[in-house]
Amino acid sequence: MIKVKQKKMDEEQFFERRKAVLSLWHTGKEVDLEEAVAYQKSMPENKNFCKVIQKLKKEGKSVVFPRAGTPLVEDEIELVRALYDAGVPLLPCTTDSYTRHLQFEKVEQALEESIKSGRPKLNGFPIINHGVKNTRRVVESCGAAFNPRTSRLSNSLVGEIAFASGMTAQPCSFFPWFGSYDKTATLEECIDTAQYLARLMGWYAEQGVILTSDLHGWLPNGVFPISINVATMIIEGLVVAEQGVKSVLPLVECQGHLAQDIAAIRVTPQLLRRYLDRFGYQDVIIPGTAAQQVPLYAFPRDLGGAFGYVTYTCFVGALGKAEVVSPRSIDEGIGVPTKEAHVDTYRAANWILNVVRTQNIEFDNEEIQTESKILEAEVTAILEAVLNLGGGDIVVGAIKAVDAGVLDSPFPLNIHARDQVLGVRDSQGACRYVEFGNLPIPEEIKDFHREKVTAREKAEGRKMDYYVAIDDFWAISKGALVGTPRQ
Amino acid sequence: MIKVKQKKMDEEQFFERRKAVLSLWHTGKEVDLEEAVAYQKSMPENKNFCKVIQKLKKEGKSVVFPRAGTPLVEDEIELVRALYDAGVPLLPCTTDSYTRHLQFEKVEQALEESIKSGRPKLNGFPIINHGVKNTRRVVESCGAAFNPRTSRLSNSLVGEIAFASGMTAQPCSFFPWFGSYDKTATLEECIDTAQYLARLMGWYAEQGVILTSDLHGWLPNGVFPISINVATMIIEGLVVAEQGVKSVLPLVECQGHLAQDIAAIRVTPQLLRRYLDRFGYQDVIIPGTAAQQVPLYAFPRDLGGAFGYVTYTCFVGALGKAEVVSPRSIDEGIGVPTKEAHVDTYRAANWILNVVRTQNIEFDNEEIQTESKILEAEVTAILEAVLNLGGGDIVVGAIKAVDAGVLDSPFPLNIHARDQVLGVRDSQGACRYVEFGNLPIPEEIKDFHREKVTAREKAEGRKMDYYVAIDDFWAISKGALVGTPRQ
Amino acid sequence: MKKDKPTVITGTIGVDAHVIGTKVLSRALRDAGFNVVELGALTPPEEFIKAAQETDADAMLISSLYGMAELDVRGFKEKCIEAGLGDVLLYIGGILGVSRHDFEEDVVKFKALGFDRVYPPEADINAAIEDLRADLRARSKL
Amino acid sequence: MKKDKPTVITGTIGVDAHVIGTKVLSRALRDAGFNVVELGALTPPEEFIKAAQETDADAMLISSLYGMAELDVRGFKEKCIEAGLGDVLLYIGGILGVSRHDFEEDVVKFKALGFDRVYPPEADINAAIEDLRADLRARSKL
Ligand code: B12
Ligand code: B12
Repeated sequence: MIKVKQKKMDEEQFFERRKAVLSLWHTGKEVDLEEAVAYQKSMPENKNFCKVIQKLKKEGKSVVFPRAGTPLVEDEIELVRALYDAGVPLLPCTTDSYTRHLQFEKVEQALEESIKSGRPKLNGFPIINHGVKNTRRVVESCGAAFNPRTSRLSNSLVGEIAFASGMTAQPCSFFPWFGSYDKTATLEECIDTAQYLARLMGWYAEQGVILTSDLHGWLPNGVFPISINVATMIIEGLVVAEQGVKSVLPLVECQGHLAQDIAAIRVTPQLLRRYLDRFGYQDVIIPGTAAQQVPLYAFPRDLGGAFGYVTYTCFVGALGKAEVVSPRSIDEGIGVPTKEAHVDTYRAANWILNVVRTQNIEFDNEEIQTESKILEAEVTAILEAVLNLGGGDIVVGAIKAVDAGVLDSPFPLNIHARDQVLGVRDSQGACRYVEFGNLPIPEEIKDFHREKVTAREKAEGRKMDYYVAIDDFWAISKGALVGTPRQ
Repeated sequence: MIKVKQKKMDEEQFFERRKAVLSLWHTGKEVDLEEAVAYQKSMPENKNFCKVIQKLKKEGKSVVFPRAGTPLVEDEIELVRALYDAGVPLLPCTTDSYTRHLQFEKVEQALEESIKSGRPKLNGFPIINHGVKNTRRVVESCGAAFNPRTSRLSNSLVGEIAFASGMTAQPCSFFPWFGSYDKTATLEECIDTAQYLARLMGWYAEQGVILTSDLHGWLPNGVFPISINVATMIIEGLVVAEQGVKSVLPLVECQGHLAQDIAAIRVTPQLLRRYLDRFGYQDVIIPGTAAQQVPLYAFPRDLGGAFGYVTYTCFVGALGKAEVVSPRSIDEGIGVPTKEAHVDTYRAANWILNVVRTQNIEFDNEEIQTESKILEAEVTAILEAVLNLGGGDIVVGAIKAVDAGVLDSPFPLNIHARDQVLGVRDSQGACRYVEFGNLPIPEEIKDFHREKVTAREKAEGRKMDYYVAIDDFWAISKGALVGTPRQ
Repeated sequence: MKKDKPTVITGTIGVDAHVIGTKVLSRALRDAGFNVVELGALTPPEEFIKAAQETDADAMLISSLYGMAELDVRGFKEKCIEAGLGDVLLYIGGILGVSRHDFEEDVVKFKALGFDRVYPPEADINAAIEDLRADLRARSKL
Repeated sequence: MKKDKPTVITGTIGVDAHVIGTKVLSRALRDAGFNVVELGALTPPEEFIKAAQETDADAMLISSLYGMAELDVRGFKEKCIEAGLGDVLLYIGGILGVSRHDFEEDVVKFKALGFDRVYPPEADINAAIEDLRADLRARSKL
């Protein structure tokens, strides 16, 4: 029996749940909602994620949104300042893995060891252990708008502390949790968790503070067409809108094929708008579009390759006129990036974004048109199938769709996913389906994919299967878009 | 009285001049033409510049052609091997400045000091001092095809030694000498020098060895529309073709505005072909097109900016489908690049070239069309004016055109250039004329430039003059395309 | 005891969610003829031990990408010994530290923590499978 | 002797062809009210000395970008003294060494070679002009 529905949580129920959330760790006590609203309202526009992006859109600019977090407050301040000074007006606050799993005692221990050894022993900023007062110091240390990144278990408390500390955005994306971070949680549980944070953001919105939820969708854990990701992103958008979120930012995963990536950057916000409007969320703002370097492929470990991949993504994002571009750092394949690696990365990224956007380049061609049509048709078919399954309730539909394999993605971490689908690149590097599983892709579009896959099969004289998918997965780290057999 | 004409040197005269060339330094004695032809013919196709590029064209690939030279033979071997292993099949051999000025004794001294101090004391490879035997060791040390780079005074002897050592290309470009390297030489002297090397390459061609001359044209010493550069490149092509050169490679200077750069990459070889054919050089091959990062602008000195600029140029070159792309190294703004800097640069470049060319992206838009038309109209107008001045003789015409300012370029080093022209960028970063001097640009095209310049004038509220030209000159090194006033 | 089809345990340890590598590794081991008990991502150390006991495993091939492996495997070898698994081969691979560092440091560190073999990022799995066969043969288990 | 319009010599020394910087510098000096004798690129040391003698110059602002300045200016200060120009200020700027190196090394090196001031790559010319004024004032030449 599916209990979670597409329905706004009533205030009472919300505040009841809230008690449990805040009691997860003692810093929960530092959150005072009234005071937090006042604090939020006292902040200038450059601290608000939504407003910063709206302004970028108006001015036709693109900026970098990186990924960064380091355990100690003073180091984190140094890091965010360095990034801000390197021209980054939107900053994340990436939490560490222990925080993500509510292992706060372990965090304390690791913080101590980090101090002692002079080396970071956590892979992010433990915002919950640091609490509101300390986190405000980070937020106030530079002129950027902040957006914390964490995963399911800690999402609610991280949000409480982040917003009270002056951060103004946070993903309520339940599909990445399901597909990539949480092994045993059901989609229903993931949605339930996301609804809490969305309701909290809705509450802030009722008090006049617009917080933004960036939407991620089910990450394609491998080389895989982007339509499942976009469809699930739209599902997330509808779910958070129902809870009262007033600003959503679609985050488009760039997988390296320029025509596909530009098509996705253009089509995704259009489709998101269409579905938001259809269900009555006309007042939800889409301040802009974020294009991100898909966080999944093995990254080049050599300096040249790393800069090649980073700048390429920025080039695609800027040609697509995304307001926000998120490349990985040049240290992605190596480990948590050093401050210098961050700065060098974002300097390169800004060089590209600035130079490309100045030119206001119009870029369109047949491939982009084709990929746009394919993407739109696939996403629409998937969403309609989901709505059908749910009898009009998108939440119920999504939960059933995952069970039925109508929503599916390769290499999932979660034990409840079907894992019956697979993608490879075609000879030009576009992502195509080889195994459709139960995905409700229209037959003529399936034929399109089959044709492309067959063409590569012929060109390379080998079957397009799991092994090719793995070769393609490694390609980008080896300086290519299309994989070749590994020796 | 102009003595140099567009006329093939007769063999006798050529061999007479040759004596003087070879006697410039004792290693001239090492050149044995018969043996050199046999040596050239014994080399595989991958050693021939022309053939390598023809193959790239057929396969739809782009490769990097870097710039590199270090004084000691063993270091040079290490360097070219590292580059070749990083995926660079076309290699330069950049000579040092003393070689360029025939100061061979100083070279000897600097070589000794380089050995003693363990640090390079010359900014390139002194090919003349090293002679044929040593240089062959470099050529044979890896699978690349070689192309030496030097300047006027040493051009003839460098060519003699290079071709005898198995190198298969060399610029006979007299305009860069005139505009950027040689302070007092007249254009006539420069052409006279170039004709010698072209005649030598013609001689090799008669024996069945195709050597390639890359054409550079008058470098725009600053932000300046590319038409003078393209027109003078075509003049160079006609001049070397007359001397018997059978393969010419246009080298297009990318100045950072995508539509202009792509237009130039496309239009230049077309126009070159048209003029070669018109004057009867139908058998001269244009194996492909080289796109190079203009070697003139101050380069970003920070690692991120340097990679940004390098990779950007590679995108543009790859989108333009140039077979050869020449970025500067990431150390460009710092000093002669280290081996590591070279390798990192070309890894990044190859990442981009490979990924972009795999996709076979069709890219066209209104701006590219417009810039193509403007460029074609300007180049044609300039060339017709030059031919008129010369009464049909392109050499005579070019010499008179420089005197008349019909050929002119800003910031020339040469005292004989008029220096009455100036360029700035428009608000989108395209290069436009502000001072036309005596350039024979058609009136309606002048209006086009004026409009664009006025638009920027209005947008920025300042006059577009010399100071803006300087700001624009520095822009790219500061992470922008369009300059802002320096504090 | 010699086995036709040795049993190996795979998974990422602790709260590491990077599942792709261990999935790929597991399939390769299966293709190479091993009996693979695939625990997947986010596997607590205790579960590795339990699985090894239950399946009489010959080796554990542990992955960790997220940089915090050191904290996760402290005392693991000792617990294995306590559980009577002193003889089970322990391999670990992935990205074993946070931030830029020298892989050789990892080798020293994790060998001291009781691992038989330590693999660098992007390790070649075919070579690793050869190592495994050699080690099993040396212990007369193959 | 105090002058209204001090005379300065500019140019790149030796066989350095990088003319743009010295052109820009010359124009800025002129804009700032100096009398500029612009020798342009590729100027042999002897020519600098000749020009300074002929124009009774107060300073030479020498550029070198191509990395071989050290070899070009060896003995230059001594020749200036011989020529009775011991009192003429000597400035140098540009890219003073080949390949990556620390600018502080250049300062030490070129000061030892007799230069009064040494400027890093991309030096701010307005600041340099201020330096020049201060140095001239200190010598009661402005
Ligand atoms: C994909 C990815 C993700 C995906 C994971 C999807 C999934 N569920 O699997 C997502 C987006 C969810 C993710 C999340 C996070 N990630 Co992550 N991620 C990556 C990335 C890009 C690639 C990893 C990968 O899949 N490689 C490809 C697979 C096939 O290779 P592999 O895992 O290396 O395994 C191969 C070999 O190494 C070998 N091998 C592996 N294990 C073993 C064991 C043995 C015994 C042997 C013999 C061989 C062997 O065989 C495998 C097959 O060939 C890497 C960076 C990189 N390497 O490029 C970062 C990276 C691992 N992630 C990192 C981090 C910090 C995180 C997060 C904490 C925060 C965040 N960035 O969101 C969370 C962590 C969540 C958690 N609790 O663990 C860091 C780790 C930092 C460090 N070690 O210093 C990295 C290095 C990125 C970075 N530079 O910051 N990540
Ligand atoms: C443009 C350029 C060229 C053009 C020059 C055109 C011309 N005739 O002027 C061309 C293409 C011809 C060229 C040729 C060569 N170049 Co070149 N070139 C450059 C480049 C890209 C920019 C130089 C420039 O014009 N900067 C802009 C001007 C406005 O700035 P500036 O000269 O630095 O001057 C400013 C300040 O420094 C200051 N300043 C300068 N001098 C002084 C003096 C004083 C007293 C003061 C106070 C201030 C001051 O004021 C100026 C105005 O703001 C540089 C790399 C870079 N820096 O990005 C390489 C560079 C200088 N070139 C280099 C080399 C090696 C060469 C060549 C030998 C080989 C080659 N690459 O072709 C030949 C040399 C020919 C020769 N005989 O000298 C190297 C030098 C290596 C080193 N030092 O280790 C560099 C650094 C590139 C590299 N990394 O390899 N080059």
